[in-house]
Amino acid sequence: MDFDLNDEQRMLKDSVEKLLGARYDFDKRRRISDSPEGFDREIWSAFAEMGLLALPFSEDDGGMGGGPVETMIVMEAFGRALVVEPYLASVILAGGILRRAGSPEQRAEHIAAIAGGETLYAFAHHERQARYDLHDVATMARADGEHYVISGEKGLVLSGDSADRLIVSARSSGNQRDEAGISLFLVDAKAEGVSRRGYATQDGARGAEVTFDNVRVPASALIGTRDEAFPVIARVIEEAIAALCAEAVGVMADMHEATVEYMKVRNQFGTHIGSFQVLQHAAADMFIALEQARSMAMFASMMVQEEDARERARAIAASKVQIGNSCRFVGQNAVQLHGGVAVTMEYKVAHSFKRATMIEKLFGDTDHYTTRLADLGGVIGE
Amino acid sequence: MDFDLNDEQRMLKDSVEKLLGARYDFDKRRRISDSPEGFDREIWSAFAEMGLLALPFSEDDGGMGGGPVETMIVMEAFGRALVVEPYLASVILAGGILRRAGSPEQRAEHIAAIAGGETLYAFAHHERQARYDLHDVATMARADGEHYVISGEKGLVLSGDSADRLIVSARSSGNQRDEAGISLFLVDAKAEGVSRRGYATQDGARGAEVTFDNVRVPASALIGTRDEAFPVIARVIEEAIAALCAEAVGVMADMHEATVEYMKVRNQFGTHIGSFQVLQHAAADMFIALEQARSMAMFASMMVQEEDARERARAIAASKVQIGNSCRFVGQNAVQLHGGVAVTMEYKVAHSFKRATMIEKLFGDTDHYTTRLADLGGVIGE
Amino acid sequence: MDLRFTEKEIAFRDEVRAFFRENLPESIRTKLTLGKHFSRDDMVTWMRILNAKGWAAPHWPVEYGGTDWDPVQQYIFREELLAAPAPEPLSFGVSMVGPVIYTFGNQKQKDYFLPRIRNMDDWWCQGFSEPGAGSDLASLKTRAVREGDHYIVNGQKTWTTLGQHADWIFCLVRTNPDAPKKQMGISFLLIDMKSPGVTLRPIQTLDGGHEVNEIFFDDVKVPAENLVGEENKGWDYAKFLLGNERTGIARIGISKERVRRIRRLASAEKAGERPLIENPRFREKLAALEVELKALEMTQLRVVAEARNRPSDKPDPASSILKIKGSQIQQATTELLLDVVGPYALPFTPEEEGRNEPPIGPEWAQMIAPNYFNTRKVSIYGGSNEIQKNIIAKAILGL
Amino acid sequence: MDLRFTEKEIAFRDEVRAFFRENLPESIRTKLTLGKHFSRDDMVTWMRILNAKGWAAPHWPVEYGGTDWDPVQQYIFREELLAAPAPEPLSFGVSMVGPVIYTFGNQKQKDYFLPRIRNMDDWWCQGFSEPGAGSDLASLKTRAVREGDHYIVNGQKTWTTLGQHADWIFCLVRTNPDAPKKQMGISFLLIDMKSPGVTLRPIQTLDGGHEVNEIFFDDVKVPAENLVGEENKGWDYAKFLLGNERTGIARIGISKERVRRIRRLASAEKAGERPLIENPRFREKLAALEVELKALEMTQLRVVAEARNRPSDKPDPASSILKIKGSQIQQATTELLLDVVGPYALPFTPEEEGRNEPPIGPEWAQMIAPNYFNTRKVSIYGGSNEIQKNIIAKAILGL
Repeated sequence: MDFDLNDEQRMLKDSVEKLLGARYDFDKRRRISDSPEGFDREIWSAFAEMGLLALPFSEDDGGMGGGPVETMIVMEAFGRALVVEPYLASVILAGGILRRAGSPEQRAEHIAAIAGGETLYAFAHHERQARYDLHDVATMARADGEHYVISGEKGLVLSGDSADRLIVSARSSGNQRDEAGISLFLVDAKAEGVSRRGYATQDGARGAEVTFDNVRVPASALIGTRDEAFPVIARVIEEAIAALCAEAVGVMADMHEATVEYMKVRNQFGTHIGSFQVLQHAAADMFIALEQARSMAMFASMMVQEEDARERARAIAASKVQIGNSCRFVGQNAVQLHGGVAVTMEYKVAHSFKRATMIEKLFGDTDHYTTRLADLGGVIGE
Repeated sequence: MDFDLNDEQRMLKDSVEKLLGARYDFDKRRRISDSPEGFDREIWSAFAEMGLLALPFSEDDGGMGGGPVETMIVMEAFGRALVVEPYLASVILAGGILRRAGSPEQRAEHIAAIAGGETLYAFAHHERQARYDLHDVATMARADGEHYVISGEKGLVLSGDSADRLIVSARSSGNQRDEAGISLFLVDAKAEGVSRRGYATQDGARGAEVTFDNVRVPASALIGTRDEAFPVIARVIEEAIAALCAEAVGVMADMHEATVEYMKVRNQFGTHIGSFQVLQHAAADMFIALEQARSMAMFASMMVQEEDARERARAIAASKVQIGNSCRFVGQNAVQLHGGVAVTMEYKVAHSFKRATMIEKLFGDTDHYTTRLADLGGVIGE
Repeated sequence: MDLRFTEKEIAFRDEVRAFFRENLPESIRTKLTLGKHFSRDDMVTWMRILNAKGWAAPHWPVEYGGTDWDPVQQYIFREELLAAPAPEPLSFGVSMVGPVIYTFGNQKQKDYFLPRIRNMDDWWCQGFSEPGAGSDLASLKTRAVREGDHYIVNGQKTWTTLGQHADWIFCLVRTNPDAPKKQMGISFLLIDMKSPGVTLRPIQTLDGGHEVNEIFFDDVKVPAENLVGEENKGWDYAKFLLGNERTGIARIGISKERVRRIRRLASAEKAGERPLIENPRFREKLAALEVELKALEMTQLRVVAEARNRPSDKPDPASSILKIKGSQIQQATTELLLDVVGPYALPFTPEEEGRNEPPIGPEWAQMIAPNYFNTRKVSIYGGSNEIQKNIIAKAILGL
Repeated sequence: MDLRFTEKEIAFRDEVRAFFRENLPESIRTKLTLGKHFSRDDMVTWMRILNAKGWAAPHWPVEYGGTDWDPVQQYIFREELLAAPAPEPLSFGVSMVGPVIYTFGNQKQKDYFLPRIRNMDDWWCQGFSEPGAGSDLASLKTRAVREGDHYIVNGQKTWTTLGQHADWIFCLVRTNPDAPKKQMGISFLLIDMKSPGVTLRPIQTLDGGHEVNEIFFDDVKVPAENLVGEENKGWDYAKFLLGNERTGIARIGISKERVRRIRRLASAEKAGERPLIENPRFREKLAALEVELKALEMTQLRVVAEARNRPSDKPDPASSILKIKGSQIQQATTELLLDVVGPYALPFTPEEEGRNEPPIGPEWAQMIAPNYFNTRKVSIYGGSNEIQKNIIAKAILGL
């Protein structure tokens, strides 16, 4: 057992933090978020140059061969800086699908494109009625000779408005809520029949509603085995959750530090508010919640590699519950301890609080995973 | 709307408090609780003389015609003093059954006996397997000519070891968990076939396991309509819960006052601990929990008279939930703020904490009533 | 002791409820139901409807256009209003400056301002908070220097709610910087927002809305006749005002309306194969919240009933319970709404008048996350919950 | 970074687990599983089994009979022990006075006491707390006056856990009442419990048990050679001792064992027609608690791993997290057990050796309420949770 970073990991951490420290302060982040595209292509290029976009891919696929710990390091730094660039969408989600299910040809072409940073990918999976059920897919893919014809609506496509290529889940057989019968397809975002409506998200990033109206793709657009995409989707969402947990730790750590700093300088009743014991204990409770979350983000990163699907599912569910609880507690208390200033857009903590809140909701909220963990028999084991 | 006590109610409150103040301090209560019978017959006589044992019965039955508010006043005072005498068992439970379902002859005989205080009654209903389900009755009553023959085991008979007469629920038809088919019988505690094993309870009162082995009672022992006792039992338990809510308020108010007083005199780090803001806020939070409980105890007392069974059930469930939550919060914090002394038997707060804990469990715990309230559609209404 | 409403009280409730049902414009009701902001015109329209009925400021003395309702009736009126849901009468006028004027102002001030407040001829805002002060209100720095028949005001106020609509602002200003205690030397001044030297800068709040502002005073000339009461006694009037503010701060009516809305929405929204309201975890969280809300309603009624026996200038310290629990429950209702909406909390659609495009996701989902974010303020403003617990510890528990 | 145990660590865990399985007397295991108290003989028996294996005090230096295990191994040993469940080696000896003696004591003290501690030839108890002091330990009043080659001790100690079994007590005593600070002028003294003038009064705790005592010293003659280290330096040794106490205070193994027990019992206990474990509310409460416990286990492992890089006399302030969360989780497990047992929490059956009657209700239900009551102490003793939060605020956050 070893919690220390190795030399390469420490270098990765340092260089990501240095880049963001130099080029991604709070003002810059606000400007990026308010820009029409909602992210910065120059920063994205810098990520590519640094190898971040190639990080989780195997060296055979032209990647850096990083594992969950490397992703954790990057995502935590992104969380601190509230990075809005489409890393989760393009590298973790779409990249994850390709990495796990893509054919050698698909991997050769698309992983290189993702890693290079010129082409953006997104994962069009979630549908309005599905709520948090990954297997609830109504979008249809009808086989038509050598082609598939895709029709349906995807509501929450993270970073979907700027994506050049979409990976779409669609039902090639079975009923709407069956796990079997789902397939994945690679679709050009500008293909005929694809229409998009981009939107800002509550936390300053971007999403899109994407409608597929008889979109015709060749059979070669199929990723992985027809009808058997569900395990791939579930696995990649688990990886995304582990990444989100790390991001959440960064968001919370930053909020907590900002709060403690604020308590040292903010004066009321003739003294700095950090001298009030009640506020000290609130800051201590936030610290505990943060450290418990950090522990579970590490646990998630460790267990996302576990091959036993049930053990892995327990660990991811437990991690998401802890992260969700900590996000809520740390976020709400950061706002409360800052007082009025934290409910304005001019203070970073407001933005961090919103991101923390949305992380709670992404890919299943605390209630959802508490129930799921109970169904799985808990995480302590025999 | 009027929250004030009328003159008679104020007199009742004053005289109960005066009696307990003079004759039921903490040392006395410990001695009473440690005595073989576990309660004090002289105090019981004093209650009878004051009319407390006749309080909830109609004037026609020789009672005082008091309502839920009068019961609330008495029970709150009992809670403050941690009274262990069998008021709940004899007056509220057994008395409630007789009051609601007894024939004129039964009422004439037994209500007078209860009110006089010479004869003690108990309600033998709960069985091991029933948990919190009032309709789960396995004890059998077999009709045999002009008689019934009762067999079965009752586990938690409050104050059952000293009772002279028992009111027993038994199944005269149907299956173990049917609401229909339950009947009530009056049984002499010394009748052939009745065996008892008395025990102390965690909170310093008494209970008994009672076994009925082919106990033969005449048809005249039947209380109310055969097979139709369930609504009576449910209604009387609702009254008992309303009474317990009031008792809980007394227990909590006493714990809270003791804690605040202790904080004023206990010195640590060169000052009284009540000067520490964190402990001040804990005491404030206890106060809020206490006042919320007091509000719901009043609500329970008001609504226990409501004739709409569903509205009544919602109100009682909601009140028990609030009382349970407040009992736990106030009790745990009273112990924490007292520190070490509160985990010894020498401080009253330890005994109050134990009573508060047991009130949480009696007649259904917080979880049970939260689920029930959800099933009933909540308490806010349309 | 009888905790039920009397028949007279029930009749009153029915009258109020019927009036709101018949007279509240549907467009305003819909906005509130969806958690949206109402416009200046909406507020003026509604205040004039109430004023025509004589209900714009029911808690004022009858001689100033109020009613003779007792505390229970006042409570019923207010809760029915919130549950309608209808906009609360703009508190800066009817609940804050109005009572200060009729209690401490001179006859001329009463005659001029009070009818205009009731009819919303003037929109008032509050100039108490300053950037450096926060909960420590008395440390304010805005200066007013007497020059002949005017004061010259310099300084800055912040968190001025809806100041962008305001005609007038009532301010605490420091008139004697040498007073021995910071609470002394403060005066209560009424300032016309159109005065030269008054500028307003909007503050964008975290929900994306524009509700609060900073206000700057740069050599603003204020006629001395706009001083309320005595110079340097302003802190007393402010305490009086803040005491009034705590009444009804529990906002039980709003929370009840939200609980009903949660139940309605969760009955329609599916989680898996079944409506969310049938999910045990969700429904039990809702039931548990309802218990706390019902308990608070009873506590509020106790405080209201007790108010009959209390001098009206001595606020009940138990009202701190109402503030603490009331804000916690308001916040909890927005959290449960967030649970209902689930992943569709994510899209952010700014509120724009006259927007034609349909929203992303369901219409009812639009404002849920912004409402959650924005409601964090209720445990901060009006004396933070930490301050309220200090009050309980000191004023009630004697610690 | 690799958070999994290495193969070597897994092999070690298996070795420890197998040893406990094979060597822990079944009667002791059963008592612990039922939440009952074990006897003096049980403890002595178990300590001698461990000592024979060389595991009575594994964290001691090898030269004093300890092991060379690293912090991870120490952690594994301890957690396996708690999860067995086996009695913890009596901490007053091996975790408290033992390390003080081998760190600050003289050779004669080491030679005499250390082997006897390991083999439980002496039962030790702790004389720190006094009635007036509580969390403010340094305000202690027990006096020791040097007279020739003896000290004369007068005063009172309290909360002396299992003092009724003790052969020796280690005490903080005031040797210089005129020292400028209360922390100065305190000495660390070892006192034979059989000395004339030592009397013990049991304190009955709220669970009905007898676990703690008051101890009175009335002109007790203590040989000066029983002074540890220097006179008036006792506070330093106490701080050292209390820092050690915080290690492993999370008691994760106990909580894990209880969680498994809860799941087992709730699978057998019916609520309505179905096992309690199928009740959504119950099972989700259990799942939520498991999450906190798992997180704490990971946090504990982080602190343990960090300890490899830390000087052993500088306890990690993050260990305050372990104390706070660990005690909260221990308490939560007893609350869930209370939920499992339901109404059968009510009967009180005092523990008596050799009782023949069957208990009231199920055997497993007997100790559940007493355990719940008694476990309230864990957030009070060893530095209350409030004190721990002060430590976090000051030592970690710099507030």
